[in-house]
Amino acid sequence: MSTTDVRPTGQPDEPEAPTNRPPSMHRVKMWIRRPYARWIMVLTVLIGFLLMPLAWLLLAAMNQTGAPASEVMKDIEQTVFVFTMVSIPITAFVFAVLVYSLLGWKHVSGDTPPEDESPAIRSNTIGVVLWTVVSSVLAFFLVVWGLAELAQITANSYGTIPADEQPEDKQALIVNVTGQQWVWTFEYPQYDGLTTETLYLAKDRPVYFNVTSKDVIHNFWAVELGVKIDANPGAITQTGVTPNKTGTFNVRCAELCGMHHAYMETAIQVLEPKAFNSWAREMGGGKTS
Amino acid sequence: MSTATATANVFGTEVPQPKQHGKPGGIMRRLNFGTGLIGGIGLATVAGLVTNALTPSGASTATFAPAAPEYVYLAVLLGWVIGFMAGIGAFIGPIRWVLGRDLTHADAEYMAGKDLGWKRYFKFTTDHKVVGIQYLVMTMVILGFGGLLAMLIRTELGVTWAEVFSPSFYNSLIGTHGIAMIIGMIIVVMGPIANFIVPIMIGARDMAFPRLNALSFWLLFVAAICLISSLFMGGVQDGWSVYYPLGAQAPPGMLGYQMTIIVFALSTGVASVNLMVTILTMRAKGMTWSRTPLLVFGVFASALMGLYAFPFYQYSQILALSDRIFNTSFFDPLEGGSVWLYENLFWLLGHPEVYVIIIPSAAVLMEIIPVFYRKPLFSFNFAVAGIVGVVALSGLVWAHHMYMTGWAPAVNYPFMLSTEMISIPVGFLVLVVIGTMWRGVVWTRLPVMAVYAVIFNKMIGGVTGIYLSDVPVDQYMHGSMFVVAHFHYMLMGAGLFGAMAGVAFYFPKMTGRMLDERTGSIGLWTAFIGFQITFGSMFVAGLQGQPRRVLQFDNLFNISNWISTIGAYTIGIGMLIFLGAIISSWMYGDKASSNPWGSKSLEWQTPTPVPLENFEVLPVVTERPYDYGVPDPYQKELDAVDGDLEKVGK
Amino acid sequence: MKRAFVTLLAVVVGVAIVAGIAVFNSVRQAEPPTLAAEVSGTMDTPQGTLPHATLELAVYPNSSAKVPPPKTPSQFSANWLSGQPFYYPSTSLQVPANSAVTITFIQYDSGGQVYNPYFADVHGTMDGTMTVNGESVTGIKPSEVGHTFTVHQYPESTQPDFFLSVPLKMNKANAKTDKDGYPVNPQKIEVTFITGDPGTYVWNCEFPCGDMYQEFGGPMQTRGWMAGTFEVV
Amino acid sequence: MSAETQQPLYPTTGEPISTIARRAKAGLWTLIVLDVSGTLALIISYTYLWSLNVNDGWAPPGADLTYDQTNALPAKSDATFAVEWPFWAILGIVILATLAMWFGYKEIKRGNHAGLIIGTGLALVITIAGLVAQWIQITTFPFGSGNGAYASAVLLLCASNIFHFGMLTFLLLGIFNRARKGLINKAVHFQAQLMSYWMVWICIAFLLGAICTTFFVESPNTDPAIFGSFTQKS
Repeated sequence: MSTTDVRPTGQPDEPEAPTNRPPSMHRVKMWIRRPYARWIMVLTVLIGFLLMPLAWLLLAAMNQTGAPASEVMKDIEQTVFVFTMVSIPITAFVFAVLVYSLLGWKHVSGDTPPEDESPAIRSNTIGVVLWTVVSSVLAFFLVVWGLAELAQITANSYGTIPADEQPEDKQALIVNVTGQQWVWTFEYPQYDGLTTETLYLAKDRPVYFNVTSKDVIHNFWAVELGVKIDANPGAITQTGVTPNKTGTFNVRCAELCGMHHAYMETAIQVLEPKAFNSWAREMGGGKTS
Repeated sequence: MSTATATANVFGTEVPQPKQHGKPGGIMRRLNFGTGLIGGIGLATVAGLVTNALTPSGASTATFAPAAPEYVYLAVLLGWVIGFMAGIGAFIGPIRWVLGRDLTHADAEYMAGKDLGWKRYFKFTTDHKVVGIQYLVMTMVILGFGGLLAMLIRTELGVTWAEVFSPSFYNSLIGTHGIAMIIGMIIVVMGPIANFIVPIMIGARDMAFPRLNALSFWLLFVAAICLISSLFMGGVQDGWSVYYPLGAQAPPGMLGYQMTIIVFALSTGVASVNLMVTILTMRAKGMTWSRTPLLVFGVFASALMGLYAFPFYQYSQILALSDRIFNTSFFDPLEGGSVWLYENLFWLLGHPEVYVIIIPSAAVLMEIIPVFYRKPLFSFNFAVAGIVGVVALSGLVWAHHMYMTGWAPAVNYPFMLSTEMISIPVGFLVLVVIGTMWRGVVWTRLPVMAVYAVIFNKMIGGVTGIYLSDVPVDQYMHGSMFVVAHFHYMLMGAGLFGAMAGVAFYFPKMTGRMLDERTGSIGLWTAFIGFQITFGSMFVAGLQGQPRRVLQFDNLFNISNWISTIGAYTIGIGMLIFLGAIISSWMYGDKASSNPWGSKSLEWQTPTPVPLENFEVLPVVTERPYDYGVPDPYQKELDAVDGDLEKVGK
Repeated sequence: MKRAFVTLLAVVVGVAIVAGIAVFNSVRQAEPPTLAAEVSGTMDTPQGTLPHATLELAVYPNSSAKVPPPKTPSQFSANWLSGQPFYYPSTSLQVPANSAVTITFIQYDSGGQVYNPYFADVHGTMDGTMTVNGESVTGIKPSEVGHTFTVHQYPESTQPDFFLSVPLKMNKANAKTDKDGYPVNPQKIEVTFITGDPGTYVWNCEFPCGDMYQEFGGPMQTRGWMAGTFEVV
Repeated sequence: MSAETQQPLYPTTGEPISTIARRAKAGLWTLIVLDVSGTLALIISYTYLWSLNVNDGWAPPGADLTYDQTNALPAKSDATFAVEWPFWAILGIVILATLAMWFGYKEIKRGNHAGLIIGTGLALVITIAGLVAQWIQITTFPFGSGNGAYASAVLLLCASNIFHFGMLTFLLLGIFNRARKGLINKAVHFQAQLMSYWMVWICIAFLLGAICTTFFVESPNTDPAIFGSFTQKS
């Protein structure tokens, strides 16, 4: 449909309204009566619902190899879900306007510039204010949510304790992760320095990583546990997690580290605590310190 | 006191001239691209041979590498850069200044390429229109080169059952692709459109510093050659953000990268100075800031960010170079250097640079949309506010690339804040676009259709950017294919498609011919569809957990990578078609009138082809830009409506 | 018409360039020729009697009249890899699946301290040991490593994990050398391990024997020198 | 160029000199921003490494120098830190040159052409002297390029000083020569003015360097993470 058959009603496109302005609620009502306004709203809702499944599809993709295997990973996926939901309305609105401006409002073609017939709308206070408020509120929400989540994840993963301090949790397992071109090695100081090239963890037992590198920057990424931290030469970075699922998961290097970067992968075996201890013993790890 | 005897008639006024040394142009008459090549190759060869002779056989550098290739390659690069610039006459200007032989008007006109025909494109020509065209061609060459590498990368990733290339070569592919594309994208708007259009748009006769203008282009050319040469010396094997100490393990090709960046940053700095001064001091009479078109704002903002950001990048490479050659230890943790120092210096450029790319192409859209909707730009001040907001925040967000480096976990909180705040000014720009579309009658031509593609991509890029700006989510996404897909949506989907729209829009003014609409559209939309396929499935690969910059991966990721590769080939075809449209229209296109789009902006009021001095008499601006459209149809019934509205209200 | 033709030309030429460069490079970047272990008889192992294959590799500190340098992927890299150590005759290895494989290393290079003591021990061999010049050991001093032969995971979840790391003892710096500069009686290391189902893996040296930062550049990051592929077929 | 015309025209484009001057001044400010960013990059590097002291390598004792034989600049003694006063001496030289330049500029504003020539000539000579002094300093450091972050940072700061000196020499040569030829005169003196502004910034750049090399010497981080070995940390 075109703008010509629109019954002229209230005029929210005027920057400053005349003195004898009608009640604003009423103006909004009349504005909504305009066909294009309704159509865009309908389209927005429609597109919004079309986009909604994405929220689950994203998680489905993330969960293909057994994630979430820890609280941290749960938090991450929750955040992804919420952010998708939050960003759908505004995206849907923009897409709706794009679609409608192509199909709904008039369009002309031809080689010569057409006559001016569009309304000279230089601004629209209501629209601008509305947009600013909405986008600011959304951004503010994202920030607040993000900060809260970050604080929680930091708590779940021991955050960053000064290198020379013990983790508060004495039961916590300590693993010294060494990145080196192009093999990971994991040292268990509590099991008199037992070292492996596959990461073994105990279910529901907090683990605390001291990550460093012998040569270049690597990135220690325990995919399904949602743990990621750079392994920097000349520094020790710390993170931690509590696996809550037994099974085999992946460690990948997520920072380009030379020719065999792609091959710098290994497995995580999360065992039941008993199985873990017996494994450590038979590997010559001795008793738990 | 040199008493000026001769005078010259400059735009109607008799201007006393200094002494004319020889023919107009002096020695510049003999210098051109050819002499540049001779100088560059000659000096490079000499320097290389001398260094080779001076390096004792079997000598090794401080890091045990064979010394000869390192030093010889460095000498060759330096020889090439200096020799070429000398050969093409870049140093004549400063020398003349020292000698006190100022240019006469005749000299200046010769150097601006007056009556030189096609030759002026192969000289140190100062006319901004010539530089614009040179940039246009150079941009297409660089982007084509980067696209070629992209095709090779996708081939490797698509062939999941074997290694097509050796890992080292694959790594140098991704590194070179990255930096080539970044360079190409930085200049794709700031080069052709900003140089060619902006001076005319603000009613100036040329840039503020014409010789700097030529300098910036030829420096870029020299840098591009350095980059390509590095591929033959082992390439840039460490990604475009050459992190240290990995970069300290690279073969000599790294020298090529470092030289490229040092020279390119110089070129960008010079160009930024030139553009900013032009915009600040040379706007036509009456062109107040509120009457300045938005492209000018965009270009100014971009130049400003480039101005303060690029030196950090340049110095990070200078330090790295001295690490490599003099064995200093800025980025060498063994000897007290810090890897985080490099990351900070690098991203201090790295993030503003993203907006250096995005803002101009967004501003081009702001130029296009009003013309094709015959509607004033929606809320001009809001658009300006958006640009200003982005510039203001651009310098405060760099560490969001370093969430996972653990360099200072406490600062993740503020940087997360600033990063998510930047979505507000970017949102302003989106509002301005859709607000201008609102109730408009669209004239469906190629440039404005491209705008739809850009907005679509920008929304997706922006939303995925929100995930990445969030530290917890980044803990999963960082360094994965998701990031790659995200910034391709921003840089390519928003940046490059916007630039294509701009080229299509300004093509008639720049070349005097219309861009072939049908072929162009086919190319654009093919590329667009391929783009969605490629990076849509790359998002999936990233979510599944595929790290970036890997050439072999778990076959869990096979399907998404196959789809990606198919899409990538589609993009390649589409881009080639668009390129073909540009070339063919340039050769055989229909002649364009001086103002084919019926735009009211200043640059379209000049005749096509634009005369050397742009305007015989400098124009005076008396009205706001984008003065299109008719009064709002509702306006007339206003009072009546309000009248009975009141009754209804009771 | 002319325009359409030019466009078509651009597309064709573009595709041709891409394809040409891709083919050219994939040929130029080809791996060194495959070196397959030959099967000879059987061997009794904890997993029962398995076919037995043997493979012989040498590690040279540098090329010489006697030993040509490896054919490197890029003709240019000869410039900056000259005088670097390399595995000989090839780095693309191939061993039979589900069998006992014995690799014999002849180590001509000197050495020193390895960064990570983990790689001074033997990992992944049949009984966790190797034979150095006849005597069976489970590891050597971290300060006496010449090179290591470390096979590790290829990022495929569908193939069995495989990890093998063998430290190759260094030669004393003052060892007696022949006219090519190689020790007259080099270190002879022998390891036997059992391969599982077919799979593709990569291997590289974990001892810093290259150049540049941490001596891990140059040959360490070039296939055909100190790194390669390890195929179980 | 005649002094009696009120507003002389720029021969190349025929615009009044005041316009050209405005343009050049804007250009100078942007150039200063460019150079500030660059210098800041060096200052940041210095202070950042100083604060971190990675692997205890900020200023390792001269005895155990790594790779010192192959260094481009080998160490001369095993002193780890440079002497402080030369930095300030060189800063003083630059300030002198700047004062001379300002003197010349003020003189030509008053119309005293001889004063301009004296001022710029003096500035030129002093700058060349500074260049020599800087060269002597950089070649007589006790440490080589290979020992420690401190050595690297100081050497690069001095290198940037040399770069600045070289640029000053070139520019002052031009200014002096043009002053001699009368191309800089009472009516057209903006180049002298901009030169003085530029030299003020150069003084600040040198001052920043001198402050770093004087007040940030011993690293505050006395217990840095020891590279590679980390078992004792748990």
